[in-house]
Amino acid sequence: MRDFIKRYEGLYLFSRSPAVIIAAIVGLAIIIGAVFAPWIAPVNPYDLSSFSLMDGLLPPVWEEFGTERFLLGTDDQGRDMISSILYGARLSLIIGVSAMIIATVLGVGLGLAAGYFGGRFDAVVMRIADIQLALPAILTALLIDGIARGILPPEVQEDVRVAVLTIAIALSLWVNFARTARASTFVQMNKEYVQAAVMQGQHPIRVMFVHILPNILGPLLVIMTVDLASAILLEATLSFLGIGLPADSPSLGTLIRIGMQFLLSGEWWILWIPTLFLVALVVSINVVGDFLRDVFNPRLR
Amino acid sequence: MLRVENLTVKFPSRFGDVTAVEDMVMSIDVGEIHGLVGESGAGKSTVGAAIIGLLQKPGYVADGDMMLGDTDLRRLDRFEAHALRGKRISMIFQDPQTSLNPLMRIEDQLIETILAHEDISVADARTRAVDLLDEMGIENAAARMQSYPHQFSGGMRQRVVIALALCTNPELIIADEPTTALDVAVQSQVLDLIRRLADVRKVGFMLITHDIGVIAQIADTVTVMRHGKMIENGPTAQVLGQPKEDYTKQLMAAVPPLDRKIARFKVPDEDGIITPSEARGNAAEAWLMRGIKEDPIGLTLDQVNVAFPGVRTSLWKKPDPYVALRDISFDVKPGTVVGIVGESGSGKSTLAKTLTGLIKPVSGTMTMGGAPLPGGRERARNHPSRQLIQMVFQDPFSSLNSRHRIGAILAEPLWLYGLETDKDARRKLCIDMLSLVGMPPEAIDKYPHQFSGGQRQRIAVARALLARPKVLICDEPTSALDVSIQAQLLNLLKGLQAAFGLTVVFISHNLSVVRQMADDVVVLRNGKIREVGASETVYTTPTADYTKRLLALTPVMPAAWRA
Amino acid sequence: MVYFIAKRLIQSVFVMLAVAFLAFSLFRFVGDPITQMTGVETSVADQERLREDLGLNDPFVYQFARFTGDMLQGDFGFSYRTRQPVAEMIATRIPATLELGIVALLISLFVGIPAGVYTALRPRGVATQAILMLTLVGVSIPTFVIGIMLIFFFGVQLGWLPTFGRGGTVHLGGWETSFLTVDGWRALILPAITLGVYQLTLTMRLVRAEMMEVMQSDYIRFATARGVPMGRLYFKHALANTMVPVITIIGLQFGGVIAFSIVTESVFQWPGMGLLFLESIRFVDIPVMGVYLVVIAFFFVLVNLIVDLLYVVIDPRLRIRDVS
Amino acid sequence: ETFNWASTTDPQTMDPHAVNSAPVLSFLNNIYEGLVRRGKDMSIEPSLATSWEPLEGENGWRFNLREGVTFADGSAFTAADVMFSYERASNEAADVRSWFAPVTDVRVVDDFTIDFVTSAPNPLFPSSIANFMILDSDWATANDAALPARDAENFATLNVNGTGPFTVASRDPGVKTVLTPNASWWDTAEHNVTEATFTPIGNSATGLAALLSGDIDFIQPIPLQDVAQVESRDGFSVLEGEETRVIMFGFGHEHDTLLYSTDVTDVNPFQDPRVRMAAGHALDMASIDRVLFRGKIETANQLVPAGISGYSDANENRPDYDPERAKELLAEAGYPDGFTFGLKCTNDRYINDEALCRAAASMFAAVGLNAELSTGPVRDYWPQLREDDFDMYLLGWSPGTFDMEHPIRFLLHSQDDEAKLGSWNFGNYSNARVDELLPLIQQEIDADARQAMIDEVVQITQDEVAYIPLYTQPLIWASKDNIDLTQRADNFFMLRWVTVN
Ligand SMILES: Nc1ncnc2c1ncn2[C@@H]1O[C@H](COP(=O)(O)OP(=O)(O)OP(=O)(O)O)[C@@H](O)[C@H]1O
Ligand SMILES: Nc1ncnc2c1ncn2[C@@H]1O[C@H](COP(=O)(O)OP(=O)(O)OP(=O)(O)O)[C@@H](O)[C@H]1O
Ligand SMILES: [Mg+2]
Ligand SMILES: [Mg+2]
Repeated sequence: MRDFIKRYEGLYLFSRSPAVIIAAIVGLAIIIGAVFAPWIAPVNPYDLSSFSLMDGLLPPVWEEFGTERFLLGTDDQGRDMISSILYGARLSLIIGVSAMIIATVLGVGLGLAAGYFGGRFDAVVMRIADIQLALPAILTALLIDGIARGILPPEVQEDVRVAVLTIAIALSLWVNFARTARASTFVQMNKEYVQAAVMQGQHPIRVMFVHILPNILGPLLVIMTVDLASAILLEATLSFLGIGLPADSPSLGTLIRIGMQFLLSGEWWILWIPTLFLVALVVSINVVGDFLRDVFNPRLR
Repeated sequence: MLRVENLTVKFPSRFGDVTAVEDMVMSIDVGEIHGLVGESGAGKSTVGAAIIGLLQKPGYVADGDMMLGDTDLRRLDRFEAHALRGKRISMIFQDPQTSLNPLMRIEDQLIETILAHEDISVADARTRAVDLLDEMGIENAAARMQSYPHQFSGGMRQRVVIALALCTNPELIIADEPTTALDVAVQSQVLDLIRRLADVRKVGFMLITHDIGVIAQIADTVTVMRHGKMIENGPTAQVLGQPKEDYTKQLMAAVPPLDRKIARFKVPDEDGIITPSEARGNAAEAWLMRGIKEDPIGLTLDQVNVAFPGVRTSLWKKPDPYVALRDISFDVKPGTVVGIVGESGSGKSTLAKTLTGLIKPVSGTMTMGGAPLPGGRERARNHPSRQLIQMVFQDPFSSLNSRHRIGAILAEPLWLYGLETDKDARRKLCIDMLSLVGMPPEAIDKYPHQFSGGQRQRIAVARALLARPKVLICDEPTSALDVSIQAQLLNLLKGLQAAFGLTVVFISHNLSVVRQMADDVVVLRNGKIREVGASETVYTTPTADYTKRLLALTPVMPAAWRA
Repeated sequence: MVYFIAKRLIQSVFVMLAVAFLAFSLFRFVGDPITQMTGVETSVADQERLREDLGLNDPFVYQFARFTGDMLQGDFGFSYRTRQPVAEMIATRIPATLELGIVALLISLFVGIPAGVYTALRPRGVATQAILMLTLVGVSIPTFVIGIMLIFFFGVQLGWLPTFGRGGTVHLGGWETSFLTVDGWRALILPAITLGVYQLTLTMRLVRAEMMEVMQSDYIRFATARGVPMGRLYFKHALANTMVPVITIIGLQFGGVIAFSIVTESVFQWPGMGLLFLESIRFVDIPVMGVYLVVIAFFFVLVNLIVDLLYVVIDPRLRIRDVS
Repeated sequence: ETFNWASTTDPQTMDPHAVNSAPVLSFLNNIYEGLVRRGKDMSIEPSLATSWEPLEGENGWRFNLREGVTFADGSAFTAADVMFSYERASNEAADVRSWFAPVTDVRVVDDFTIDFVTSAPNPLFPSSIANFMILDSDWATANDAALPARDAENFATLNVNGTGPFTVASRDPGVKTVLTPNASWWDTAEHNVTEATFTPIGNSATGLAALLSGDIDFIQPIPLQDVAQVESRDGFSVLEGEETRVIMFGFGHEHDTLLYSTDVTDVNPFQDPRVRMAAGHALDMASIDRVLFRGKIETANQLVPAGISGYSDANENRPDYDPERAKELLAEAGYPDGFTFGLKCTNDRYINDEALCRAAASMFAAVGLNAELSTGPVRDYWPQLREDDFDMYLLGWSPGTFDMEHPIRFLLHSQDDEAKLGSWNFGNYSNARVDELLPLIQQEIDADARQAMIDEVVQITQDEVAYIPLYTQPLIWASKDNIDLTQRADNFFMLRWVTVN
């Protein structure tokens, strides 16, 4: 019985929060749309020959001059908005998720070790974290971008733009994980189960990852969702500042940056549809994140 | 003055309402100390919370009457209820450490409370506060009042808490385990204070505790609760001395006596625990026996000192180290139980951690079975003592990794020390070991949170045994448990120790418990040994003043009440 | 205390040096300053000579040593782009960024904290849900979109507030402030809101979470049990106890505020350091970028020191016992 | 009347010789003056020189200076100031010294006459120094600004003392600059501005908002796509014109292999003129005009737009949009299935540069030329081009001298570092005949003979498709209705032609 309660507690709460359900559905729909973009999207916006400038600036189907070929209209290049958005969300998610995973691995690893070993190692890690915090994300992105340009041969640079951006975003996010993991580890270190493991002579790696890690996953999971949202937004901001992705393989952020040019010109859909999409995605991730936070912190209910 | 009738409190949940308190009946007179006892989860705190109107959400009072004098406590609206709190009913919580707002001076908290209920000037309120603290026995109250809570000791803080509860002259104070967190000396002061207040000020007390000794010492009347229901109530001597109900009798039997050593405890039947007599654990027993190749091992400590880095107070001076253990020397004879007693902060846990290699002593030597036992990190991860010394920790809630299944927790030592290489064999052995400690085999696939504190401690014992240890260190293994469960665990430990010839270091602040367990006793205070000796000698003819005081202050129930 | 501050300051120098080093290694990748400095018709030989003059051909380590060496002597160099002293350029821009950052922070505090308290105390209220949802949407729209929308709505459509710049400013000694003119305040509103939205949400959520946690604590339960008035209970007892984590995060975020002011400043043509930095990137103005980063690191370190000192003010337990 | 205007970039310096960039020269033309100046139609007219004539017996020009002109601080203008300014501007520390590359000697004849001796006949010399601004020698030396600031600032970086119609009242670099009329200006003022404030606004949406909210009176430029919006609002008007800048694609002529190809790695197909021509035929300029540029561009067929001196009327055809022909040409050249290559573009340099390249890439793809597009900010673009890191690239070129000779010298002549020729011919297009014709064009005084030679160069380079000229960049300014101003083809904004009604 108690097993049941505990195990399905989250599900139960979930079933009683309509906002979370809606958010989860919206988020999931976007994610599915993004993942299966190559099969769902009417055209492939990365394939230059699949669209034509002649179709440029067509409004969504419900507007005057809209055509059914392009349900949500086209951008200034004649690209189908639906396809761009689906592929864009795909790229945004790829970047966001991988940045988040890299940040998690890096941050949790360092944070765990810092909390476990303490002392000088901890001090060094935390100073590195300070340095990272003092370097705004934009600068980190510039730095990584620059280094990649410096060391990689020109042919591959375009191909690694996504990776470069991902790493830059990950680097500006890992500190959150490191700090949280470290603080939680400190708490766990005083728990007797950890002392029992240490006392038995278990290897530090095992203690950290087998014993402590599962116990600090809760807060980390919350940060993961929050940071996924920030990663996606950060990518958009970097794109706005011109250090993001090239326009021919757009993420949602790049689409918005491009759309900004049409803020006043009457072609509202080029800006607002991707923006709406981004907002929906980020909001739903955040709502789910908040929900998880509540689930992991039963005292707050 | 307070009359509670047919009180029923429910906590709605997705499985329907959980009834925490059912048909509760009790009444408290002016100046009466009314004890409320019962095992953990019996509903004691819930009754108190219901009376003062601070039930945790989503709990609600489903039925019954609560009358304070002429006031119907159930009819009050939010604001009336809040106005009544402090003015007529106050409440004291268990932990004085956390009951005071750490960011406010004692003075401000007192004055604020007085002003909330009385229309007097700040100066008058301050005078009142000073008087009150004086009355509580805090010297130089006017000056000490300027302090923040963290600058007070635990006992003083609890006095401040009582002063706060008292400063508006309430008729009734609900004290929810007010002394559980205190050591005996302080506890006795606080209890005296409560007694005096009831007598002099005629304040009614509802004293919630599971310490029968405390109840016996000061309660006028007592109510025994179990599973949310009132079992028995009446004057203390009558209910506890001549219990009518079986449950009360069992409860009384489980209280360890301070004045003598008994062989076994009588324990109430508890669901889910198989008593060791009918346990199967034969295979596990055999496995353990096979491990006993040579004789039991003893430990010695010689001039062991442990220090922690102190707080830095100056930019240039190195901080003075804080010496937690000073010149500790004693022997643990092979196959015997050494009890270590002492008040909170005396260094008991530090000693345990030093023995297990978690802390490195700054000086001194330790040996195990004659061989030197390195301390701290110098003890290699594969040092034989890692296996031979095992420990059972104080807190059953944190000593098991809540994310691992019981099976994984138990199998870990087998795997780690290479005692059993086959996975299935490990599992079988674990199940059998569970039986040995009185746990059902299904437990192996569950998680720790699915067990009660007593059950978890059994699992912790099983984990320790599965390393085939020769030395078992128990650091307050029963302090988180209530008496009946404590009794079961002590029985279990005693049995195992005898059966396998384990050498045991048993740490507790509870003198009665140690007396039941130990062959020899070490009395610690402020990191120094005050007295060492054979247990019976120390208890009957203590030599150190400190030991005498400890023994004198420990609340006991009259021997006559013991069935 | 002295020991603590001294230790922090030493660590701070280390952090700033490291930032300077990282920053400096990044410059080589941003682009070629020379082509930005010279016109189309400048010959390659002339460019090469300029490069040599600026020491750009020296080994990297040497350049870095010179950069830090000069800086330690108080010489921050000259901008490649405008040839002005960098120290002066940054100094004239600092007030704009700081005032913007501070007002944004204040907005986030003065709106975020009450909102956090309210939503914590009425977790199921309609207003709470609305506030939570609204702020969520607020943080989900990229800052630059919010900024432009505000400009178009309040600046163009309604014509209430200026669309760019700092408006009227007054010189107070070396400090150019917009706090003393109506114009200055009007110009400050939109960018401060834009910059503050994210912080506001963060503050609100943090206060809310901490508040809900603190409300469960023993001392709040005890204060309730002895009838402390509700107002004092919420603000004096509960809120004060949420402040340690809250200022920690706010301190950490202040660095973020300054960094994110880059975006806000570029949208509002706000003449602060962030805008200067963006222009510097555009022109590969290495000295300006370098000093900017070190200044940012300095602020970050300073704010965190202040936060640490604030802990002590807020929480008596952290006051190191006086030497007795 | 007060007047507020905005543009995207702040002039980096107030020193007219320190930086040769359009924002600086445009801005300083309101403050300093040259010997000659350009009128509303770009024609050269007298300024500080009242007249000029070729030197007798040697190559060069004599300038007769205007008398009675004073600098803003009241000191008189003489030939000594011109001499001083020449020395200053041709110094190594000056970024504008290339203007004086042909000059071998300068002689002060008397206080109001000065001779510029050139190494060869140079008919274009007077117009090539229209932006050569004259500083007061005493002022500059007295303030330690005898040379342009190079790595540190000097007095002239922030302060001005010109003879022009306006002078700087206050300057806050990057934030705002306030100009007031120069009371002692020699010419009669056409404007009615009493105080003019310039603000740089980098973000185009913000700039537009500033205009629409009335915070500024005039902005240059505004994005193409917002023209309709501005025009539709009451009280605002848009000035549209053609800049002299021609946007084009260039090729890596001298590369033996493609850098970015995944399929053709052993040769460089762009060395075959047929392939280059195919690329030309692939581009649908009409759609680019309609969708990307909203009908606001003129296509280009050579490296300067019509109307610039030296423009070759004889060669007005550009490859028309003909994908079929493009495919044929590719097939002829041996690439029936096309090939992949790398296309480099800026994304912050020219109007809609990135969108243009994306559209072009898509059009190229339609005939089989699969472009790997890479766009980036201009700050690291030129270095990439200088390092030959491209297969095809985007370039915009505005003839600084407003003559066809300029692009021939910079873009068509083979690279020659010694002679400083072909310095922006990144792909090193090389044709012996073109190289031979350039000096002749430079020296020819006779207009017809000169034009004939230019026609030949244009003919050759069109046939060989040295570049694919695309269009002339449009020039779009916006202002409030009550402002009268003149838009000059070099995108210079002259306060002296502003009237506020
Ligand atoms: N907030 C709550 N939500 C749900 N159930 C609760 C809550 N608080 C108490 N209960 C239920 O009420 C019962 C009685 O709890 P209560 O805290 O009153 O016990 P107690 O006798 O004070 O125990 P202890 O000695 O451990 O303090 C428990 O079994 C518990 O399940
Ligand atoms: N890691 C540590 N650093 C500094 N001081 C410590 C540390 N661990 C323990 N101490 C101090 O050493 C003293 C002894 O602590 P210890 O935990 O051994 O006491 P104890 O007898 O087990 O008390 P309790 O009954 O409360 O568990 C205490 O005053 C404690 O403050
Ligand atoms: Mg309780
Ligand atoms: Mg202990």
